[in-house]
Amino acid sequence: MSQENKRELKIIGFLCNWCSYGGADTAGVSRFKQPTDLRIVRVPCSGRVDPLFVVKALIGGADGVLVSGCHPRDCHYSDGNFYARRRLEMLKRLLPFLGIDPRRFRYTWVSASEGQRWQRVVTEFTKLIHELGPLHGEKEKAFE
Amino acid sequence: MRVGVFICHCGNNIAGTVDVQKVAEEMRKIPGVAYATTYMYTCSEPGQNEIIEAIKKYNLNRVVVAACSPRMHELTFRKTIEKAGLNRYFLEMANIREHISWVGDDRELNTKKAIDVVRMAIAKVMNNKPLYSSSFRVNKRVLVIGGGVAGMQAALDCADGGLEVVLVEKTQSIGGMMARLDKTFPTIDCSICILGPKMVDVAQHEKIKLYAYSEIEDVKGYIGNYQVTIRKKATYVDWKKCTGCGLCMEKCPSKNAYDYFNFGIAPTRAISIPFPQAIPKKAKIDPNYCRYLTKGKCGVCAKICPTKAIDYDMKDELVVEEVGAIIVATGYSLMGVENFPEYGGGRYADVITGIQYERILNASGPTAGHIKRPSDGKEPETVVFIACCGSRDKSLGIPYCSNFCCMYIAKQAILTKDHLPNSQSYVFYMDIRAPGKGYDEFTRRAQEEYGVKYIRGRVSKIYPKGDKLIVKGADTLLGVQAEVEADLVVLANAVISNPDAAKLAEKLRISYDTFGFYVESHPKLRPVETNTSGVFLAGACQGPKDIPASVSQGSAAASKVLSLFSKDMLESDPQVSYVNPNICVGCMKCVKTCPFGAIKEEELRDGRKVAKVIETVCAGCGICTSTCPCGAIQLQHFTDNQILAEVNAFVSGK
Amino acid sequence: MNNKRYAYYSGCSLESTAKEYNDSLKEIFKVLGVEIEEPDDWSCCGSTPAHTVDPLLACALGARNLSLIEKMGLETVIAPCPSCFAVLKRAHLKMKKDPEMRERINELIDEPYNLRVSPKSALQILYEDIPPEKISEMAVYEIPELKVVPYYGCIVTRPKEVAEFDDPENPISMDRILESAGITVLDFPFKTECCGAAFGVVKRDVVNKLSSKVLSMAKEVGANCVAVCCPLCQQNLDLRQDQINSLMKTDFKIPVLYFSQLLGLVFGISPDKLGINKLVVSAQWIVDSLKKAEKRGKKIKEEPEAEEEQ
Amino acid sequence: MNWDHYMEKRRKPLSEKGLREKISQILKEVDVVISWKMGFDPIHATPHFIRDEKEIEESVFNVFCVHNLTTYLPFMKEKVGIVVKGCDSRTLVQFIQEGLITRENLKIIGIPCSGVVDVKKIMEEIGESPVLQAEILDNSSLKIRTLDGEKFFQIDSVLAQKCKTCRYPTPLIYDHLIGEPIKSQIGWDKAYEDVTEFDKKTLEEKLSFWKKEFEKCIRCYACRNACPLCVCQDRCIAESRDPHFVSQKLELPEKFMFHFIHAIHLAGRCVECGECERACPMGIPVKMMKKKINYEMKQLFDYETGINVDDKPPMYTFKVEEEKIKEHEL
Repeated sequence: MSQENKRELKIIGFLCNWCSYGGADTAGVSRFKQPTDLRIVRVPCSGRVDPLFVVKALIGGADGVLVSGCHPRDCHYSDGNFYARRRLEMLKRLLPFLGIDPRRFRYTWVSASEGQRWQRVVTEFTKLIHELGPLHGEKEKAFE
Repeated sequence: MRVGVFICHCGNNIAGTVDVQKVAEEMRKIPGVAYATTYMYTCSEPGQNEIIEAIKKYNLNRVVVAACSPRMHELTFRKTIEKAGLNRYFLEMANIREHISWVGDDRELNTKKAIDVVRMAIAKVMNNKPLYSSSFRVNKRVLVIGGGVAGMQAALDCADGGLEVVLVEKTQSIGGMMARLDKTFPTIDCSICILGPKMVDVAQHEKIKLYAYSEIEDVKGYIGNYQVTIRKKATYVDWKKCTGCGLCMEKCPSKNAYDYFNFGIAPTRAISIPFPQAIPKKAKIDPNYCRYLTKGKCGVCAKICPTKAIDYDMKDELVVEEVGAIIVATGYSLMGVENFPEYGGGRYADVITGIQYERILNASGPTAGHIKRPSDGKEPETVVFIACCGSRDKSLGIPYCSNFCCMYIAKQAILTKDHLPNSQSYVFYMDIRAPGKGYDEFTRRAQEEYGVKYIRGRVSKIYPKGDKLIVKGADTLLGVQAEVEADLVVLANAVISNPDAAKLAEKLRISYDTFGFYVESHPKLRPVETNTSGVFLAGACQGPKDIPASVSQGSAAASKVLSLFSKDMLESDPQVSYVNPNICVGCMKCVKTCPFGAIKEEELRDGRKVAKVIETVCAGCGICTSTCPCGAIQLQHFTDNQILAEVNAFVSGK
Repeated sequence: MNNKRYAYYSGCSLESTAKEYNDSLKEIFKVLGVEIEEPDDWSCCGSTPAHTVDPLLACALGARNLSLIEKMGLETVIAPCPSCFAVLKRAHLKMKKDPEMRERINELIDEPYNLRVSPKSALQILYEDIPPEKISEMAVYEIPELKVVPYYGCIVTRPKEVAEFDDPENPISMDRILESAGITVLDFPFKTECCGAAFGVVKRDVVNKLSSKVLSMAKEVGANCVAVCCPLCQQNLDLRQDQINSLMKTDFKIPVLYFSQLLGLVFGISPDKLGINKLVVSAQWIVDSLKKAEKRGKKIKEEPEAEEEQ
Repeated sequence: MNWDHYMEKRRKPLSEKGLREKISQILKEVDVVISWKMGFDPIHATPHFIRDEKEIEESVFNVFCVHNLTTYLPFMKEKVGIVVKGCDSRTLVQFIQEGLITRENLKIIGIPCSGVVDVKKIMEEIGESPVLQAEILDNSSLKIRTLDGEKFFQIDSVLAQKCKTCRYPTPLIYDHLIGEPIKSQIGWDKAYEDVTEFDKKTLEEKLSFWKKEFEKCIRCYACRNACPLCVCQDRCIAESRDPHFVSQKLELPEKFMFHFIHAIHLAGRCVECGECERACPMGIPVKMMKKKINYEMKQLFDYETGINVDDKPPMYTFKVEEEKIKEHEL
């Protein structure tokens, strides 16, 4: 790997404890290799993810934000991801209005057994963010 | 704020691809970090002691352990720092193994990532508050769903342990699959002879309340306090009056009802008692076949019933039971033959399934234990068994092994020889899986003592020729085509999950895999627990299992419940939501969105209305926190500030 | 289904050894009001050889013909020969599933193929697009003595993923079609057994062995005629029947007709038009035993009127 | 744009007499009636809390009655009577949806409204000099006399922005209606043209637009304080340390964050009364973001705020199968 493409972008992920965080663990246990850009924040449920966390991250310096929860109908708290789905969809549609590329934010569902799917999600999302390039310049951030 | 950071090598698991020393150095630079070190195995006893001593020596008041997944060891280290006198919630873990060292090869990048992740954990732990769990009463009653051998074992163990048990069975009688079997491997002892007494125990145990022919309608509540709604399905027979004399069954004119108990190997009556040892031994009317209920005239059973138990207007009935824990033992189903068109797909009467053959072998079955083939009642001379029908077959979406077919095939082949000394059995198999105690010896006996011919290879086709069935397959050991002229073919059809398994799982809020089997909390260390505390698993609902395994799981689940109920009070998880009444504006949006109805409106003395969380009901999902506009309601240990601290630590860090 | 036009890809066999399949199909299509149109300048589908040497070539050959048909503006192509059908369908699916493949293929052929054509076998058209009532209405003759076993061969319904039609192991489309034409069809366990296919050229004995099995099973179940839908099957069972008899010491005299020929006969189409005379094992007795069906004694129409929707 | 209804309205002017009679009638049933009265000068109206018969005389209704009086209602304990324009009534409906007020404690006088003026526009024209008198001539033009003399305005030319795309000139909920109902000819898409038009710009254009606008923001929170749907009032997370979503710095990121907070908290709740924009001293189009979200709420859940008291605000409910939301694959 050359120094060039070693340059990482800031990607943050909010994962629900029961499914997606477990899925990421499963991926680890199975040694499914992934790009290293992503940093994971563990939350109990995707329903806990306040759209403002995503906004805060994007404005604050992240180049991409990923939210992942249990598959609909399979939520450990029965309804959490249903609320998440509506709120995050709303946010995804608001972002471009403010001039933020909606592709920088993705929400998806990964179950605790889907290590492979997790690997795919991380790999593809990281690839996409690298294609979009940094949201914030080296010196000044997008919102300064 | 004095944070201590402990970075684990985990042997080479972490240190192999992460420069742990460098991580420690970086952490020492962070203001508030009083101590940072690395250790070979932090979870080991010396490793934990290291933490305890460091806490004392450097009087640390917050601890970050960078090691494996918190799903693995969070509890371990919480206890550790508690030993050192810190509140257990002053711990945060940074997952640098599953999420870093195991998924990235680039040492430099891994180390960079680890530094970020630990920094985030530090940022969070600095915002942690001490939490104290309150305790609540446990309702020491247990619900067991499913009256198969696993469920019965669980129910009996709990009841003998002094607990009140509510046992719900979907069908008319308890006993499950085992009640249908003739003999059991590897001892060839009569199945019902060993199960019957257990069934009677269940029926007679004063602590067990049995709901037969009932299903779970709805589950509310949480560990220690569940409210379960049970649907008692209409049997059209008043079981208080029915004596099980069976007169109705003899007289019923509708003779072609599908016999679920015998898997349709022979018809039964519209009103029936499934088998002689049925518990409860009560009659039930099948509304799809009853002439009175379909055509409106007949009423024979009503006329001849000595106790006037028949009630054609009976309706389903809902009852609510309150329990403190739930054991799920709903068992399995079998793949339909229509999935095997190459084997006739149900067109040939003499191609039957293993469980159907069990019924033929069974003395209380439709043939009274005489082996007669369905088509013409002839005694078969050649019987062919085909293993793995559907199992281990990706094309049918079943990659897994059905676990016990190899064994029951061997058993049935042996029994065939016992019943018909002149018969010859063949077994087409992929591999023989006989890992249990005395199992492999058993399959060998089938071959060596009973002369069962085992042919390693798949069967490609079955077609009728005269009154015989030609079984065409490959013998992969000899590398030739094999053709057997059979009188009877028995398919070991795949074990699948119950069709309604997913629906029940959603009611119980437990997770299930792609095949509909319920997922245990840890494949090795927590095999009967689920991720929903208070709900346990037993038997084949978790995956294909034979009788011994199911029974031991039944007992295991029971022991889990008993130890859970050994305390009168349970500690509630303090990671629940808390409303700051000074901030709450009483818009009650949280009340609207809480999936558990855990938030109530409360009026303060000054007349202000604010939200209030019922701690024992709150499950800790945090939907309320992301709903509350003014941040008045905060999910403890996952507060906005804790999460924001993590976010900032990463995004603002260079 | 009215005024629905189909493209018709006859393929090489139907131009030669299986001419009678071609003729009889066109005849019954006329009667059933199935309008067909042959693409100009169609080329070999590649058949078995192509995909054994070069998958890309095999796919390209199929794609070339499909793109021709696409240009004609027709969405369905009838490929009566199972081998052609399989090749066309495979090409279609491959390109559909794999965009890269699509690009590479489209580079090879002069006109790009945009996946707008769905290839179907003649069986599938008759089974899915023609209401059975229509068929029985047109069947104005009957052959009481006739007992047919339907022989599908190995690829018209297999593999499942490609054929996407009927049951791969126990197909029933031909059974139903013939039955609706008032023909007696017997249950046949060997519907999809291998006839030996192209081995007839290199390993005659193999074909003879395999084909004889099919024939003897036909006899076993009491059939006096075999209905087929594949030129190669027909060839192996019919043309080689004497070979089989001499090699296997049997005395089969079972006429092997294309299902389309049987339909043609009961539709009242003249045997010559159906190429009955081209069969090696004579089917004369079938022709002789044709008789007007009492129950539906209608006259045969030259031009079928518009039939009701299904 | 269709202006028919304004014309139609002008032909029959509203009788303030009728209004005052109604007020005195309901004053018997409630503790206080909220209406408008003339403010410090003739072109400024101001909220008017009537507890006594003799205060009724002052109450007015004219093109200067811009305030959405419902702002005061949530958490008001006493029985209230209130005068609302069509747009204001949507707030009431939204309040009831969210259970922020109880209908029983409320008496509503509805006024079909043909639009109010944007006082800022007039001020720009007449500058600083004090207004002595304002007169509405044949309901289509304004005569304003200041120390420096008279100025004439066509009402349409100084009409408030929101009135030009008003879809509900007649209150959707009321106990008494003063005057004839007015119909609006304006279709939904028309009302959201500004949003769809703006969305056509490139991401870069849009970002720099908002950067330019928010640059002006002084975080005075006037927009928030004027917003009738803002339930948090003085407990706004834009000012709190716990939770600490945003610092008090007056930099662009903080300003962006604040406006995101306001917009997202109003997701599926904003009734587009435009008070935020009217209150903004810096002339930032703060309503736009909320309108955009409303636009999406309609697309996603076919939901329009403040129309039907039985609706559920979309962010506080869900469907197991969401017809319009599809899984986002990469």
